Amino acid sequence: MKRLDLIFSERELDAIIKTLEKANVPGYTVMKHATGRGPERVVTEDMEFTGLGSNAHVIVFCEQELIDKMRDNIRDDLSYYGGVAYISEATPL
Amino acid sequence: MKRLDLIFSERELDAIIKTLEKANVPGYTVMKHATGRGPERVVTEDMEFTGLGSNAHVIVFCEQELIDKMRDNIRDDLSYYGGVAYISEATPL
Amino acid sequence: MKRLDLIFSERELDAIIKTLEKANVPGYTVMKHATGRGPERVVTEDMEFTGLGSNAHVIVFCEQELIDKMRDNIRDDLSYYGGVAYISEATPL
Amino acid sequence: MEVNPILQNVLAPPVLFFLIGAISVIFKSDLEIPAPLPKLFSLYLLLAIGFKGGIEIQKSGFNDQVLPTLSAAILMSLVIPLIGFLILRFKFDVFNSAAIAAAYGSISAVTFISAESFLESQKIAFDGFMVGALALMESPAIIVGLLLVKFAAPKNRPKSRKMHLSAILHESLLNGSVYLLLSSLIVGFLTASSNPSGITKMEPFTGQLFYGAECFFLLDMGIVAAQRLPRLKNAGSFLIGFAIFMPLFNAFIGVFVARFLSLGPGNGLLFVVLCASASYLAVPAAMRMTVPEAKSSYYISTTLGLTFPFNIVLGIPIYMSLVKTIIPLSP
Amino acid sequence: MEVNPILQNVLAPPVLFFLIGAISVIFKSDLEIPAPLPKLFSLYLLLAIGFKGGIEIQKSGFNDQVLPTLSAAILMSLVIPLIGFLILRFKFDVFNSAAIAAAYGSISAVTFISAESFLESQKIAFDGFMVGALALMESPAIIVGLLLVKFAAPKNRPKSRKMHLSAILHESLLNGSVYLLLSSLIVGFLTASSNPSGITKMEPFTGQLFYGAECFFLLDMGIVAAQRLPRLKNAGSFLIGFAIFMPLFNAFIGVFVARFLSLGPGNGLLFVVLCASASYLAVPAAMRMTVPEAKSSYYISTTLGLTFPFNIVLGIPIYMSLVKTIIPLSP
Amino acid sequence: MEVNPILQNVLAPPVLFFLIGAISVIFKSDLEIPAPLPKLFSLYLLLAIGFKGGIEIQKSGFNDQVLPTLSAAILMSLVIPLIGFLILRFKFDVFNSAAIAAAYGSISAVTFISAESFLESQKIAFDGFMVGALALMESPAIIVGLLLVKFAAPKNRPKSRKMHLSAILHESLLNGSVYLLLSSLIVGFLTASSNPSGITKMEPFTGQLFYGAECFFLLDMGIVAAQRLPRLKNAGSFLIGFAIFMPLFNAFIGVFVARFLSLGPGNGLLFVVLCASASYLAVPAAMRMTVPEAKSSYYISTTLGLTFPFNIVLGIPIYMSLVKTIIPLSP
Ligand SMILES: Nc1ncnc2c1ncn2[C@@H]1O[C@H](COP(=O)(O)O)[C@@H](O)[C@H]1O
Ligand SMILES: Nc1ncnc2c1ncn2[C@@H]1O[C@H](COP(=O)(O)O)[C@@H](O)[C@H]1O
Ligand SMILES: Nc1ncnc2c1ncn2[C@@H]1O[C@H](COP(=O)(O)O)[C@@H](O)[C@H]1O
Ligand code: NA
Ligand code: NA
Ligand code: NA
Repeated sequence: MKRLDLIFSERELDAIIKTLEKANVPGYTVMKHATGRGPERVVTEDMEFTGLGSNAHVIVFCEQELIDKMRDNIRDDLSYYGGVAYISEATPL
Repeated sequence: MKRLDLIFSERELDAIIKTLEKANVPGYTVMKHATGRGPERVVTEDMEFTGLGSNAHVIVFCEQELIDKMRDNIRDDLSYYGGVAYISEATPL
Repeated sequence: MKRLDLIFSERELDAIIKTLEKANVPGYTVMKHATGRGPERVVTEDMEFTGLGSNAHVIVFCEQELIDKMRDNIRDDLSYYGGVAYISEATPL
Repeated sequence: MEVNPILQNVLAPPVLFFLIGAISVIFKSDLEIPAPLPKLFSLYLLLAIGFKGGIEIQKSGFNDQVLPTLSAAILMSLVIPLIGFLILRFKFDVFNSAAIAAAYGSISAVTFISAESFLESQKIAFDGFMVGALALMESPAIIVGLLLVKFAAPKNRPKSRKMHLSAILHESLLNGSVYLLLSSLIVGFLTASSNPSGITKMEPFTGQLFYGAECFFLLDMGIVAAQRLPRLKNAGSFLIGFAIFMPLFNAFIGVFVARFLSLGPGNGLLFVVLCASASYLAVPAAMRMTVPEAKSSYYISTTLGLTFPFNIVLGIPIYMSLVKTIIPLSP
Repeated sequence: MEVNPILQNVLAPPVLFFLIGAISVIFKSDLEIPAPLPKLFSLYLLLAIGFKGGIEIQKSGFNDQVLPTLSAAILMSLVIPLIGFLILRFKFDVFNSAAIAAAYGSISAVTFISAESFLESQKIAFDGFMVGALALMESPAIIVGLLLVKFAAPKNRPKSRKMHLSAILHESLLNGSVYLLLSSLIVGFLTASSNPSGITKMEPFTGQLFYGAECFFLLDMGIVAAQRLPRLKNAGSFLIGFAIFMPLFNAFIGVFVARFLSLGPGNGLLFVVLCASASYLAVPAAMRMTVPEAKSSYYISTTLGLTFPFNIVLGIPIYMSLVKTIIPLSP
Repeated sequence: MEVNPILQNVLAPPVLFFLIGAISVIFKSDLEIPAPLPKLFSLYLLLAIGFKGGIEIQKSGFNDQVLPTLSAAILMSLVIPLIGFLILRFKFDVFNSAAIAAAYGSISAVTFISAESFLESQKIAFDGFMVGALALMESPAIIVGLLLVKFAAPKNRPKSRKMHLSAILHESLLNGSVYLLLSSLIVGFLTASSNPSGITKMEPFTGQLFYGAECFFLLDMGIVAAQRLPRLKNAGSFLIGFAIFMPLFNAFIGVFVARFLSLGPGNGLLFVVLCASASYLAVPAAMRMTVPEAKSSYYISTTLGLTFPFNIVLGIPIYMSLVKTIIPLSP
């Protein structure tokens, strides 16, 4: 089993969730209000009231093959607005 | 060292923390206000004001043996209200 | 590639970010409003309005060598105010 | 010449803000009221309704109508879930039927407020003790719902989670929104009895601010309702029909009970609205906790996505004409 | 003897709270207004401005000045971004130039409110329909900015993201803050036409509370502005100069247009302030979404970190004397 | 016949809402006021107290009593932590003793407000300049606490964290809640001097809304206090005793100082309450930052879980009778 961590602008959340659903992931978790810095931009808390949008952190536990299926779409989504995606190993309890 | 990720309805938080404390984990971290979708239900933001409760994400860094000790209790808690639990490797800095 | 998870009092956030920036990490993500318990103290939600400060959860995806560079500084920061730091494996998507 | 009451209802700020919220979702605006701001307004409204209700009850005292009306209110919130349960069992299992039925037996405080605002704009009088009916109708439906689960559910529920009477009472009376409404009512009552200057000092917060806060909250409710509505499609047409038919049916029973109680048109409308409205705060919270087998999207999407908007926009004026027809103005 | 108008402006609560916020950052106080509280106040202010504006427009009707003024306002919000774009292109690529220019063509509602407070403290009359100008000036600048990107941008933008006219209209009209302002204006208008008692009941919320809420929000804006300012250093002196020069330049054009429209000093100041102010809500949100190639720190740090404080503290009294000089008091 | 003053105090809305909050925890209701809503109310209360206090000080000017009272207030907040430290050292190390002692030397603004509400309900006059005493008593206790750590602590603290005087002053004066209170006081003062119309416009926000917001905040404080209380068990009976004894002891000293200052019963009570109350905002925040060796659960659970409820519910009326006994009504 794999764990996929996606961090990106919450403005892109709907698109990412669409991608996840299309790949039939068993589930996902969303945590909003994340801030941070990436290679391209700084995301600060005041971005919430200005409507710029802060980051969302999405966690998906799923099989490797699902990740392979989604890879291109996710990269597409993230390449345009920025964001990162990392995979690690995870075992169900 | 292991990392245990638990994601479940915040309504179950007290029960889970009890389970963790009973196993004498060295510590835990709780992040509330998570939303998401699982095999059984969708958790959205409006669940906060309706009192349904959104999800909590709990992280525990501990030894494998503690996890073995808690496994059944945690599975019990999660089986009733839903939620997921995953283990991965982690090394202290 | 590594994933570094830091959990500590948000009061220490500026110091930690300074440490990260000095090491030229490619980026980092901050999630505030985390609560929890560690070997030394309990952090609860009421700490937000009392000004005690709840915890911040910082995630950094970076190379091992950067982590080696930061190790001492981060340990310093965490030793004084408390907090935990764990490393795990991560592969870019 | 009488203006169309539905149009008149729709042109009041609370309903307009509700529609604005709903339309923003339909047109995919990114207007958003982030958590926990809706919670702030919902806590505020419960506190203020309770507080003002407590004052009114203390002021008006217990006249002839109070006791029969409150008893009838409790009765309705016991009977409606039973009827609802029987209907829902045609399509759903015990868990889902009990949870949905409980929601329709209980009440929606914001629907009640909207009916009060409607009455005020129509200059029709009503009594403060009706808030007592509101407060008393929240819990019984929860109790009935949980008892239905306890006795009708398959016997293979996990033992550790067996529903004891104490747990049922706990969920129905100490549920956050029930507790806040009831205790604020007591605070209002005690303040009115022993500390009248406290009322004056609370008035700007619980009184003057109320209407605006109601509008702001309804803006959010419009957003939530419109987001919920499409999810009802998965629930099927039976449930969609139920979400419209049940309030109308309950209103119909309610108006005859109101007539029997000789309520005036103002109290009558409020009574009918209590019967017709469905809970999206107290009941879902209690059911999620005690009946996790029921799909929360069923009971929350029906009440929030369909019944609530229906009542706010169309129901209240419809019930008003029902009341005017069935309850003779001079009995 | 006339007191220094800048000092007088600075000694009003809203500006004082703004300064307090800014000073807290400079002195590294840990004063913080956590999210989403600033959002609460910003939503509230937009709702209240719109609602009150709608009432005023309905009340005052459409006199001779309304249509020319609103047309001129829209024209200004179309022209200013074009001028800004030409200036910015000396230093920045198409994406950044268009995004920054759009921000300066659009408006800042809080700057507008501050100008109204200033006028009230100076006892200078102004008309409610100016809120209409405020509402109408938000979107056109966004449209111009996006059209500039559409036609002037290098042709290698990813296809899937091509900007269709519908997307442009969507971003400019259904942007959360534009939508809330416009629709609250409509609610205000409808309420004033058909339900005057609704106005009275909203007054404590949208009227009486307004000034205090403005102060609280400005406290946060002071914190945000002072946190943003240092980041402008990376943007370079060209942009820093632009953030001060552009509002002054726009004010200068604006005051002559106001004179041409024969606006009185009150409406004149508001018109000038609309031209001089820059958007940190609607435009940045729209640009982040549709022109991610532009660096958000450029357009948000200039407007929030420099132009906004400048306008609030120094700009408004400066524009007032400009208005008094250029617009003859009795035409 | 005089009604029992404790009962009368308890039957006021703020105390009732506090009790409701506490009871909800005892009965395990899931009533919750999620973060950051309590922060909103705490920021609001500090801003409003400061603003109103600044106006009062400007209005009343500096009469004979002001300077001696303010000086005595500062003195008390320097002396009390020293006494507390000596007592606490019997059981605790330097770090914990200093941190707890500082909390008891400083003040609780909400306790102060509650005393004001109590006086108003009893129709006993008091002066606006007492808010000055409130503001001035926050920082000195922090300074004393940090100096105690600096000079009495074991010498093996990490070098990088050595406490310089500048850091001590920074923590004591620029701490978020100290800063907001002090600066709002200045804003109030400046507004009253130069812009009286600003006061009228702020009044609905800082004045009329205050009592209700206080109630809402106390509802949350009741929840927090009742959640904190059980954790005191781990702290041991010495600390539990200290949390009740110390306010009484401080009140006792305070009432004699008040008598010496010839304060009337209203100002006298406020002075005593300032001495008796303990900080759960400014001091804990400062101590967490600068003395991480101290257990935050010690200083926050005593002040929030025991001293605060004690003062709010029982303390204020007890201190009132103390004041009435010790301070002769007509000196
Ligand atoms: N190396 C990293 N580690 C952790 N988070 C990152 C990293 N790089 C980027 N991020 C997150 O991804 C967001 C988007 O980055 P960007 O691609 O620069 O727009 C940032 O705001 C961070 O929250
Ligand atoms: N495969 C998954 N990956 C990430 N989060 C999940 C996954 N499945 C479930 N969750 C989370 O666990 C919660 C409970 O799921 P459920 O068991 O369907 O009630 C969901 O709301 C998600 O937040
Ligand atoms: N074993 C652990 N697993 C997860 N989080 C931890 C653990 N230990 C400590 N923490 C987090 O780190 C914070 C600081 O702990 P402490 O070092 O006790 O001050 C706690 O409040 C927890 O949120
Ligand atoms: Na009902
Ligand atoms: Na402009
Ligand atoms: Na004290």
